[in-house]
Amino acid sequence: MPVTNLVSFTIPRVEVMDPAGTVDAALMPDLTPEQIRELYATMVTTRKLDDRMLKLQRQGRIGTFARVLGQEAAHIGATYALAKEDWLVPAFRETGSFLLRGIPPEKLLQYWGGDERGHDFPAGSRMLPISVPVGTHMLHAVGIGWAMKHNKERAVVLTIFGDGATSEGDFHEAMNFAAVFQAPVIFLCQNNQWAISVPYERQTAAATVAQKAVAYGMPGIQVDGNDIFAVYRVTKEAVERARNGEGPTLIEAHTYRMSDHTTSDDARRYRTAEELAFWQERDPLERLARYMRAAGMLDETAEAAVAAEAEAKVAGWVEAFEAKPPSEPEEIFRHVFAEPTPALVAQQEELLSSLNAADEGR
Amino acid sequence: MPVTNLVSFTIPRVEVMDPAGTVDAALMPDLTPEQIRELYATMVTTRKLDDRMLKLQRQGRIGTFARVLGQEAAHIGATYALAKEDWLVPAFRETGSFLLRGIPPEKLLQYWGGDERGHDFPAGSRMLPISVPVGTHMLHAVGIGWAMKHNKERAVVLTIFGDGATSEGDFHEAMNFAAVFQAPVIFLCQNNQWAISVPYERQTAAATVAQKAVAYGMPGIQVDGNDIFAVYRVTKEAVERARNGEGPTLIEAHTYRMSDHTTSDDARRYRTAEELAFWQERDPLERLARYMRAAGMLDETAEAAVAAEAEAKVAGWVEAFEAKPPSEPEEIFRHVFAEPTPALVAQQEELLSSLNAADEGR
Amino acid sequence: MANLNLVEAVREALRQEMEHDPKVIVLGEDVGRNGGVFRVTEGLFQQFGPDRVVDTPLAESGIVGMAIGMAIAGYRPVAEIQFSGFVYPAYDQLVSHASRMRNRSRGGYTVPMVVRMPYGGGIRALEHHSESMEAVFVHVPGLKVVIPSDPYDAKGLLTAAIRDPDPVIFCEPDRIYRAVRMEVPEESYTLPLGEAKVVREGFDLTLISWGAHVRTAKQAADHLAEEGVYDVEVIDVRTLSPFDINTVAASVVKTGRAVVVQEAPRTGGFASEIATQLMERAILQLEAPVGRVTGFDTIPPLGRLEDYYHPDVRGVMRQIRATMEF
Amino acid sequence: MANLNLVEAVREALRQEMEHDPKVIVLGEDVGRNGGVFRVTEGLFQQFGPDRVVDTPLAESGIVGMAIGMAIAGYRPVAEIQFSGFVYPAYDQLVSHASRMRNRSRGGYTVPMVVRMPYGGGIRALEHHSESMEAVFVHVPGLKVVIPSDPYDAKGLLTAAIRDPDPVIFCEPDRIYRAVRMEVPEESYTLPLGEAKVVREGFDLTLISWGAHVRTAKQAADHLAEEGVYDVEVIDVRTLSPFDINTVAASVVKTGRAVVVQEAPRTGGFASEIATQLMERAILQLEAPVGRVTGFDTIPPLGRLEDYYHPDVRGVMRQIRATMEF
Ligand SMILES: Cc1ncc(C[n+]2csc(CCOP(=O)(O)OP(=O)(O)O)c2C)c(N)n1
Ligand SMILES: Cc1ncc(C[n+]2csc(CCOP(=O)(O)OP(=O)(O)O)c2C)c(N)n1
Ligand SMILES: [Mg+2]
Ligand SMILES: [Mg+2]
Repeated sequence: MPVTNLVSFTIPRVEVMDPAGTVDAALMPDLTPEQIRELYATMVTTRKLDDRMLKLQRQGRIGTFARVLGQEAAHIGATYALAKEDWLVPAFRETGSFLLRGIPPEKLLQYWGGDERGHDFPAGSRMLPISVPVGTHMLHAVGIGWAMKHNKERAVVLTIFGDGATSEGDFHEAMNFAAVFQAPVIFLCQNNQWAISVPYERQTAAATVAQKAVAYGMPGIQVDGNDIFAVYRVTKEAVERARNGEGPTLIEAHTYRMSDHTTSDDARRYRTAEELAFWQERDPLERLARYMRAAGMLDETAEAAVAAEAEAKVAGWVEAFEAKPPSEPEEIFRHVFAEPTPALVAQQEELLSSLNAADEGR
Repeated sequence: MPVTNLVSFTIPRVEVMDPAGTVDAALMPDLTPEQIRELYATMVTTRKLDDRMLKLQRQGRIGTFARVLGQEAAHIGATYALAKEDWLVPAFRETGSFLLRGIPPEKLLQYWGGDERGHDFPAGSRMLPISVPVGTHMLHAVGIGWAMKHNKERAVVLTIFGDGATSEGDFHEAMNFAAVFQAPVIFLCQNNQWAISVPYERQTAAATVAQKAVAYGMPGIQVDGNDIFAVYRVTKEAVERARNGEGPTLIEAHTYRMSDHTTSDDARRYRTAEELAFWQERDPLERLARYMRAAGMLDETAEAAVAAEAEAKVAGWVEAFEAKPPSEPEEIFRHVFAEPTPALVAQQEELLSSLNAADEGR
Repeated sequence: MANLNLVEAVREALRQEMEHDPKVIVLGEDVGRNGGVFRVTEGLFQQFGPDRVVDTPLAESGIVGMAIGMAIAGYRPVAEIQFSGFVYPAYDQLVSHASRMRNRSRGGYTVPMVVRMPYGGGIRALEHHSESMEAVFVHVPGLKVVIPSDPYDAKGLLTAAIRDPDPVIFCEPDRIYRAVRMEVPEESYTLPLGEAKVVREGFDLTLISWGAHVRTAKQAADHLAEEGVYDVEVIDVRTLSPFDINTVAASVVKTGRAVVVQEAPRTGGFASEIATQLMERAILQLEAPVGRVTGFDTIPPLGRLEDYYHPDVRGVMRQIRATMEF
Repeated sequence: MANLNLVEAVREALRQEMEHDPKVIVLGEDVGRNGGVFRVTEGLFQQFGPDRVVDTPLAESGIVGMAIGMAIAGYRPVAEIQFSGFVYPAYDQLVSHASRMRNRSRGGYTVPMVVRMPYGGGIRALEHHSESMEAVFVHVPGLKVVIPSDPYDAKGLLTAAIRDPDPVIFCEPDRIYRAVRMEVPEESYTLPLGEAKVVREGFDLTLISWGAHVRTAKQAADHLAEEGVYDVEVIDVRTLSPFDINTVAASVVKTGRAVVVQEAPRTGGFASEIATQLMERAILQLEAPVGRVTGFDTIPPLGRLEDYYHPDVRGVMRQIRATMEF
């Protein structure tokens, strides 16, 4: 009788490609060279866009935004595991996912540029807008997942969030609801080791994010988040399980935020150059390039071509962004409700007539 | 490299006394016969009080309240592990804990009777008032625990809550904060299998509440909650760890709510008679009595004496409760702030003068 | 016609909307097998099954957050919060997401969701079971707030709320859940959100309320009429957001005086918004300041002192006299 | 005297209170090593160490809930919420516990806690970083709400808030964090909670505001004075709860007219409460309805349209003229 072992759990970690770019053939996911090239191009383009956005921000052409430098494998690898009918419910550090989900990237620039029209996504994109309140959006993923299941649609939902987000109560409620309702949701934590200035060890006393799945009776797994093959493989498996009615999964992509938190932050205030250097050696993009070079999929010419194409795309997006007409003041009132209330109609009238009055000098 | 096992966890269950009252000597906690008698008397008195409160409620002399029938071992065993300087942060189903913490029980009647003066506890009782919003009070325990540690007081905090409470975001935040700050807090879940009409399996997909500790890097342990020796032992160990600076523990006391949820509920709407019967056989009070009888600590005379003493006490409390003078209307304004604001002074004046006017017929 | 109380009228609206639209889903704590702690959803679980009447874990933010996702994906969730005093954990989801998803996505994603909750005091309940904090929802752009005062309105307004393309907070005054019965059409019908109702005509003063205290107001008006002193017009606001100032102001232009009855704490309650808008619209017709009969700026007391806290007929009559004699 | 901006004044108050009382603890997200995202707590971690300046996990309900416990146990926690738009997860702890622990325990347990937060728009920030929802705190019995408008007040009011025996919501208008510098006494001082301040005397109209828009109001008043048209009295409310109606009403009795400037959405904002109380106190002296210059009942727009949303000097002048010409 006395002390018995009730239940036991083990949390695995999956790595497919080491920092030198060598892969474990047994674990290598089923990706065609074409697909690998697409992943690579997406990562390159994402990084170029990220760089360009930093410049735009420094020039005052867009506002504060969250860079993704170093996290390309984590969110791109995961997003790539989705089918078109699947949903993506992002946080705010998933620039690469926008590219994969077919959101015109000039819209992303427009949004970070302080214009909410950037969030007017093409119909059917099945990607929710950026969600700023940390940790709150995973519940929406659960509701959508519940709906997909109820609808018998076989579509799944991927939701992405940071390590800091795991501390919010809504993370807990989302995980618990997903498990209780066996909703087809993949919870992908980009554990980039920092929530602004708070390091992982002060965010939680748990050795891993993945083990938080135990609390919900859900599978939890850690993956090398700078290894795009591993991320893709593990996410794809979770997607398939969810699609087959086997419920949700928590994936911890163990990665690193190589940039400041946002363009308003200065990470040197709270972390060491050594730490950064350690992770720079594990750069996910360079790692994939090493693999591709060894596999004969990438030579200097191809590398330059991908880079040039990415540059050109980014330049085109910036141009398209800057060509957007300015927003009209009425835009403020346009989407409060489906039908504006009488008060809103009156207030819009008030604004417009005051602007007219101002034009007329009074 | 590939798939490695990162971390492993095992959740133990502790039982000391079986339903027949036979104990495992190796695990039997260090309790004098005196103490065992005290525990027994507290359980008996709690049950009598609970019964009497039901009658008072049916007679309209108190309002809706939460019975504790079947859960006496869980909360009494745990509370008994505290020293006087330790804190108790209860939910609303811990009648026995009031007795052990020295809160005059007529106050409990007064509170459930709709008079907040029942919550005016004796100075230094270090027990917080009943907390109705489910799952919210554990954070207060963490704050108090943080304070005890900061103060170098070596006092610990026991907080008690139900299985339903584990679904609230605040449970998660409390557990996480406690672990990050290594606060001396014991989280005791009275898993009574139901949250009103929602059974444990629909509350969470986790096989045990205890395993939720894994998410926070905290020890988690399940205990037979109808076995007062096991509950006491496990809690006492957690108390000692906390007191020695070894941080928080989650304890799941696996028990059963033998009554309706509250006096407003009818459990027959959602659960079977068989289930109830199963648990009635595991009644915690009868189990302790069996042990004591076998150990020669309880015979019919002693049993009757304890019962009579309990009856007398309860009768005294009811009398004391009914002798309380009615509350004055000013009581509404008395404790909004330390100093009433001018608006409150004016509003109280308004109320009193309207009552005077009413007395004078207008 | 059926003779229904407010609980039954709400249930009828839910049942008919669930029959009418397979996307309508009821979810919340104990709403399923148990039929809700006030028995509002009784029988729905049996009729529609556990996939349409969903018992959830005990987590209000979870309930509302999940409902937001369901709504985005094309469902019409009707979430129940067990008491309005427990809605605060969901306040973030309501303010930060439900109310702004349409705006954030420029109309791409919308949240046609209803959050129902028993509301208000007067039932000798435990702490947190007697709150009337409607004002903290009315102030949130992008939320609608509806509070019915009788079974007929409850059915029509809830049906409209469920069909509304935007999120609606639907407060049900539990004090009158079973207090009144009235004839309610058996067939489904809607009442527009955003229209106040004149429930009693009069010429001397406009008495404005919503929820349970429309009854208090009517009783006060009736008493004064019986006494032959004042002829009071009573208006039921019904939807606090959008607020129908036109109906209210037209009445006050006619009567020249107004009193608002509100159970919520005085400071920052919706009565203040009404008073302010009346001043803006009708200061020249106002012969006295708009009177307020409200709860105090205190925690609502437990049962023993509760009656001192709530507006009552005598208090309303007293304020009417004061406003008339100003 | 030291020449400080608002950030520095708040920091000075924190530092001096921490020196003065070892029970004062600063906690929140990034308040420690990083010194807060606005650098308000810069240097405190270095001076007082990680046990007094506590970086917490990312969870607002956790921060406030834990602070409540600390306060109950005899500490004086000063919690920072990174932006007021992220306080909603903590709303339940504030409404259900912080505000009522004293009442619930009949004075046995109290919550001498301050919750500080950058507040309001005007800094071209992301979504949820421009909110002014003070009204949802003002309506909660048992909470105090303080919003300073300049460095001198910020220091004195925060010091008073920390010493106050009850929970205080302290909103810091980030728009003016660094906009003004002024002479601030080096030594510690308190300003009473519950006293409004006449910041400019005048006879024609009373212009009432709080936080960042006291500045807008003063500028409007100055313009009108320069133009020689109207002599406007400007009042800074400073503490919305408790609200000093006496000072405000006395001014309006003198001027006969009032305009309130508020950044928050119009419906249900604190301006409505002020207008209502003014009507109650001074209807016979009011020569026009109390005017409101407010945000719209919309989601605060992102940076590009933000200026259309906020009250500005021209809009305030326009409303003053309208109220004068009524
Ligand atoms: C509810 C809430 N609190 C605080 C913030 C401010 N904030 C923005 S991002 C951030 C850190 C997020 O950390 P993490 O979840 O690890 O994501 P990361 O930024 O590392 O991608 C904070 C505190 C917020 N946006 N929402
Ligand atoms: C936040 C909140 N939501 C809902 C309720 C209503 N309610 C009171 S007790 C209860 C069930 C609690 O279940 P559990 O935590 O298991 O405790 P038990 O009643 O079984 O002791 C509910 C839903 C509440 N009091 N607080
Ligand atoms: Mg992070
Ligand atoms: Mg339970």
